[in-house]
Amino acid sequence: MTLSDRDATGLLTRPGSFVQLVDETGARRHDAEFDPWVADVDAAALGRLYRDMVIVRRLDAEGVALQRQGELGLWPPLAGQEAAQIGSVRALHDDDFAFTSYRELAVAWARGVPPEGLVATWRGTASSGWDPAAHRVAVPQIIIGAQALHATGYAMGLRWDHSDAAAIAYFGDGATSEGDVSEAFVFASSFEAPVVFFCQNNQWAISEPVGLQSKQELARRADGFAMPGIRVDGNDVLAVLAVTRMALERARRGEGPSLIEAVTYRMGPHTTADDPSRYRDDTELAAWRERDPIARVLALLDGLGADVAGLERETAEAAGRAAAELRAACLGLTDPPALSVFDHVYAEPNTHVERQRERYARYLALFDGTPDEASDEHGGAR
Amino acid sequence: MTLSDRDATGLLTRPGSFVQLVDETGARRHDAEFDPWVADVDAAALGRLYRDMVIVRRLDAEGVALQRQGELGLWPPLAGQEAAQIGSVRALHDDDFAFTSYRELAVAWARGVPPEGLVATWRGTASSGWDPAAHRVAVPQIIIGAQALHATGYAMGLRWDHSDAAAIAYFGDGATSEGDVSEAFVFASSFEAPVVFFCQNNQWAISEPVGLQSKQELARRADGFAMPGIRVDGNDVLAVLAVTRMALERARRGEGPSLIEAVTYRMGPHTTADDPSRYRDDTELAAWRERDPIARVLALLDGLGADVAGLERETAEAAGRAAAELRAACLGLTDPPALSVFDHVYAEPNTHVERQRERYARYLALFDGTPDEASDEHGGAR
Amino acid sequence: MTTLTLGKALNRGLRNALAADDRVVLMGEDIGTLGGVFRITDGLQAEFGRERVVDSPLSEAGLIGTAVGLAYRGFRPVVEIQFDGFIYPGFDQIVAQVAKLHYRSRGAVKVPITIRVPFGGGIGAAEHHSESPEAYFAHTAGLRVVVCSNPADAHVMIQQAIASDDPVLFFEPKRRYHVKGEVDEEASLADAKPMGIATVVTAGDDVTLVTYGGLVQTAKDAAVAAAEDGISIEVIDLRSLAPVDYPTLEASLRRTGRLVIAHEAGQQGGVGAEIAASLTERCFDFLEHAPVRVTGHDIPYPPAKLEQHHLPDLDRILDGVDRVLGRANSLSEVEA
Amino acid sequence: MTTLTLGKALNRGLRNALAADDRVVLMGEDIGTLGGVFRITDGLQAEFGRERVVDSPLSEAGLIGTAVGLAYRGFRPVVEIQFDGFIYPGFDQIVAQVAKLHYRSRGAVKVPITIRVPFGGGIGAAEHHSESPEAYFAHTAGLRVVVCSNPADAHVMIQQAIASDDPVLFFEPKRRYHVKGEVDEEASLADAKPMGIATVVTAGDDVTLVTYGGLVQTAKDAAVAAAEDGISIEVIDLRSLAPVDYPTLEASLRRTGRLVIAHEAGQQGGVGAEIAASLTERCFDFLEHAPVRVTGHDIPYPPAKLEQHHLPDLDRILDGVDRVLGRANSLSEVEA
Ligand SMILES: Cc1ncc(C[n+]2csc(CCOP(=O)(O)OP(=O)(O)O)c2C)c(N)n1
Ligand SMILES: Cc1ncc(C[n+]2csc(CCOP(=O)(O)OP(=O)(O)O)c2C)c(N)n1
Ligand SMILES: [Mg+2]
Ligand SMILES: [Mg+2]
Repeated sequence: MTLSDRDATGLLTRPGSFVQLVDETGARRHDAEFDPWVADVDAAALGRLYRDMVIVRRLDAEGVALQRQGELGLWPPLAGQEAAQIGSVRALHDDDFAFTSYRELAVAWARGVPPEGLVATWRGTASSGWDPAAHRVAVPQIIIGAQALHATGYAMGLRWDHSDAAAIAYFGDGATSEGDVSEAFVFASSFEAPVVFFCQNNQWAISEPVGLQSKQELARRADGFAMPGIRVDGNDVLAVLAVTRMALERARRGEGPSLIEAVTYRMGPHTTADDPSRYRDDTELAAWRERDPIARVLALLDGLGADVAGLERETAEAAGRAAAELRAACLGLTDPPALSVFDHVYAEPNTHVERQRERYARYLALFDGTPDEASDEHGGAR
Repeated sequence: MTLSDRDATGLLTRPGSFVQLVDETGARRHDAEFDPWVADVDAAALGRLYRDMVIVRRLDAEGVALQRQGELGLWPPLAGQEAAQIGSVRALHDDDFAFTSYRELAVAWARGVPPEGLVATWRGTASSGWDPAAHRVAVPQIIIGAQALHATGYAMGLRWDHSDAAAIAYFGDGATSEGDVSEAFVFASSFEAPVVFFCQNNQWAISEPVGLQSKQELARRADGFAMPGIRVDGNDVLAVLAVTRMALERARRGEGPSLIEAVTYRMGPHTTADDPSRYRDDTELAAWRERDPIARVLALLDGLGADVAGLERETAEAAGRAAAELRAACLGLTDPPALSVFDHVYAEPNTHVERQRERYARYLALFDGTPDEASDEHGGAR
Repeated sequence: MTTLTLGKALNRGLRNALAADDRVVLMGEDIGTLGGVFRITDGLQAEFGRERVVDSPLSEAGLIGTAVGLAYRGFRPVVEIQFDGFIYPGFDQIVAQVAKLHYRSRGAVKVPITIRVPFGGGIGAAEHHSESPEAYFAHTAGLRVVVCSNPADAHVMIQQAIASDDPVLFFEPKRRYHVKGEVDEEASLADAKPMGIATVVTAGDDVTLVTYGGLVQTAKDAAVAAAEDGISIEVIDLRSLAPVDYPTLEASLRRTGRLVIAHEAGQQGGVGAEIAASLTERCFDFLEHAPVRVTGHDIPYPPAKLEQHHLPDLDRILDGVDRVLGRANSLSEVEA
Repeated sequence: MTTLTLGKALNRGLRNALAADDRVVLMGEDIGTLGGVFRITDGLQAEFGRERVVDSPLSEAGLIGTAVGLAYRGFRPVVEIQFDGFIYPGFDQIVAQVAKLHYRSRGAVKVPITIRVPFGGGIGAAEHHSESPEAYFAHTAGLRVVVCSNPADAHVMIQQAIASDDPVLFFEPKRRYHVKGEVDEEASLADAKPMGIATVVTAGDDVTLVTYGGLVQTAKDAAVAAAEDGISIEVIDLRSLAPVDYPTLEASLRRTGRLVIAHEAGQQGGVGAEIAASLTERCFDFLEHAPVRVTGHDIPYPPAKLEQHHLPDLDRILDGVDRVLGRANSLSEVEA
């Protein structure tokens, strides 16, 4: 079976020239340019990156399970992309702001979003799981590519505010075809906005291989927009950390945007509603399993003489606890009150919505004499 | 006065490295790569290119005059861009198809659009001046960048039809910021569509200097979309002819799209409604006058020993005749019949539009007993 | 007659269209190998090849804009928009190009583009996956807007839309994709009822209940429920939103004098507003009560667990019927 | 009181907004050095600098999308769309992002974005320069839609729109930019009439004539003309299209029993449809005649020389008044 042979260019699926600091076997590859950016990452720090990745992988598996059990409506797995997401989010400063798509579970988690926040939208109890200002992570974006412009606008504001924070925009390989992403490049470049465009090239946009979106390495898109573009092994958490730090520092120094292409792989389906066996070969998956982002960090730590067994044990426990918390939080999310559908349509009083709310309350009252529950301005997941 | 200092990058307004076959003084510069593409262009052919440019400049001036005299509602002058437009349109085969913006008077004219067609839309008597199929030029596009996608779609169709024709999309420097143009690059590249993207970088998008749209040479946008990009002296008709021929041949050979950036200058206002003194210096204009696209061809011909005086005389007469024809055609365009507002809304019968037409006819009949003129399915300019 | 789901009926209709005219091309995201996220194009790429059933890059403006170029070249592109909420990036190309090109070119360029849009809610989906954007297009001169509600119609109407020389926005009620019905696959298109004509799906005398898409079945159920109360509802499936088949609606309303219009889209400026206003103009002297609209609220589509409080359902439609009949209803005190 | 054109009144209003709140930023194509193609932002970049009055790259989605990001950062962006017909490339960002973000974030993110749109015809312009797209936005939950019609309102309403924590589509009747009127520049915003309230601009008893933007003056002229015929028209300037100020409209219609609505946009699904339907619901027992709509035809905007056959004018409005009064009119035979 040769699925999608025409479009999946070898160039893009067979990782070649990219920044790599830890190879598939866990060997440390030295790189004069990028080593300094992770000079502070000792074994303990590596252990924390490992721990992050294991926990988000476990949370992701729990999300899939909850969906399979009917507790969530949908789940977009991140499995395979742990290094890309953890490496980049751990490069952020606290006051940096992330604009993500729907798949960046690890980003939200690492920014401290509580478990119920991670599942509320997939459970369908709320339109968003957290207050963006509290975690410096925007409401996740489903409209492909739209958030690239939001990150750019936010970064323009950072510049006008003389802030030394930066913004980061996460999007996929497929998203690079949407006009919004190119327009974000234009605006960011023109206004020298402190924004890092972080493209997770996970090889697939649902059933479409990246070769259908681009016959060229995505990082090379940057040059034409007067930005540096960097291609990094997205399954190497250390390399991702290094390049993201570098790009963020560039942004902070007022030198403008850059584009990172993290070459990685979506190990699971697009979402739990997807069936990848319809469009891709098992052999491809098998090849990418060899490049697992977590295994290689463990191998590296082993080589460094760390207590790998202890780390594995402790991490597995932490991951198990996190998963249990996620499950409990999920099951604890009850349906929001009926009239909360009218909350927050507008920030200011609005005669039209108020009239509809009042009428719908009367309608509900036909059934039980009172609206089912009082409206809650802060309705939804709590 | 230093207008627009921040945004007008020297890189882009001071022409540097680009393909040039005839310099500002009219000297022929030899170029091993591009000379072969114009090996057939002898003095007679050069004379025809010269003639084309003089005529369209004269037609353009007549358009401006007609607008100033109240005969046209608006006119977007092409002055300064004659070489870019003539050099490229003369590279087309008869069955190639051009998709233009509003400024490509020379393209429409060179493709045989009759004088009334060139002015009808600006006079406001018709929504379009010609039948696209008859001249292989689409209805000119005002929505910036939209036509790049149309050209791409047309070219995808050419490929699927195994045709050896190509499409060309004309757009400006400002247009490169619109998502549609980047999306056109994506589709063209992905489908290896035989389309040439011809960007006239005339340095300005109304009052905005090209540096606001891009900090990078526009031709370099191509590489990130897996296309070749070529920067050409847009005021050198021979160089433009050469690069466009090369790009078209590439397309015909099935090797896909390419991007040409023709570096040129809009000598006049954006349109007759614009006042460029509000945003640009006379010195800039003066510098570009030195690079006039027409003068240098005459100088080259002179150097080749052609009868320049005779050519000038004959051409001036031809241009005068063309201008007179344009004026006569313009003044001959009468207002279309009232009920023709309802023509062609749909290709098939439509009850709703028919009802509105009938009712409006009754309304008109209130005034003079009958609708003012019979509806004309082919209404408008004739 | 074959029993097919609505989704399969569309698939067969598309297949017929591809087979009948080699200028028909299908384009969309994931429509090839995958057969579309709803499998509406399942198997068609395998049968007709990659140049007739085209997986496109991820860009809706790109999809529609290239379809315009293909129309210039004489193709009849059928574009799939993956979900209702993803049509907006293509809005400019639809409104400024697709809708206007025939007019702008004074009839020289035909634009036989069909834009298929799975639409509406009721499937517990995430945001942007349950929108009802049809009113935007019904307000756009130059477009035709049709909506199928059952397998038989879906099968015929998709072929009619593709055969039409006008651009057609073709809405498919995604929550009905899996519902089965009888389809006459042999029937000739030439004899079929034109897609612009509405269908009286349940005859009745007391109230005219007009709807389309996913709510047609709900309206039929409402008619059955009302009948038990002795109320006779005539249910009309609009099928075409632009133009609307007013003769059929008028004939009904002149008899019943009472109009209820239901749709999932918000009320403000929804299709129901136009129909209420137009039928009031046309039938004023026959009206016993102001037309009543039963619609989604004017809110962004709510999270899945709240959608049942947004979407009109059988009870809400019956409440609307009570209102138009002056029977006790949710607004009795308010409107008394 | 100062005498200002509508355009200048907007300019002064924008200036006040920039001076009052340093989170207000103006963004648009050509709004800086040039002062906008209509000069509405004339002089503001010189006064407030390039980071408060921002010339943007040529991209409407970019403009609006970056405005959303700026709102996340606490700015109050005011975006100029150069002409009505160029708003569609930004439609997705408006409908899917601007309109929904406050709801989606459960009130956490305010979106105080004002989108200024010079709109409408009557200036003999080329295609795409005379559109009336307001109904698209009035149908979009989460947006407020307002329209100014005179210098005094323009001056106050633009400041109110910018001060509003909701996103506002602010329509400016471009053919009225040069018309002068009295503006009280000293008046406090706090005391000003809210932008959501309609204005009775001419009192009358026989017919309620509702309109907005460029047609308000035409409606006033129609009232004067009708008065000579002994017909007393009450002209209401809607000002806000979403939400609509129904109390003011109802009060008038209950007295007159006859409603005419006029707008330049097409009839099908235009704002007039919603108002006709809603007022029929609210005032059915008071209506002497079906509401009459006098609108642009449902056609793409025609070439300049034909626009007078598209746009409602004084005579067409008076014909509508005759219809609603049952006097001899263009449709007398048809509707008899
Ligand atoms: C504007 C828009 N069009 C289509 C979709 C449907 N869709 C959801 S995810 C997806 C693929 C995205 O691929 P990519 O950008 O590579 O991100 P990934 O899912 O691989 O993380 C598509 C087409 C959408 N959400 N938004
Ligand atoms: C979508 C859209 N936005 C804005 C405009 C208004 N507009 C007309 S021409 C123009 C500048 C175009 O510049 P460029 O692409 O460089 O072409 P040029 O006019 O220089 O030939 C602008 C902003 C438009 N026509 N369409
Ligand atoms: Mg992907
Ligand atoms: Mg330009």
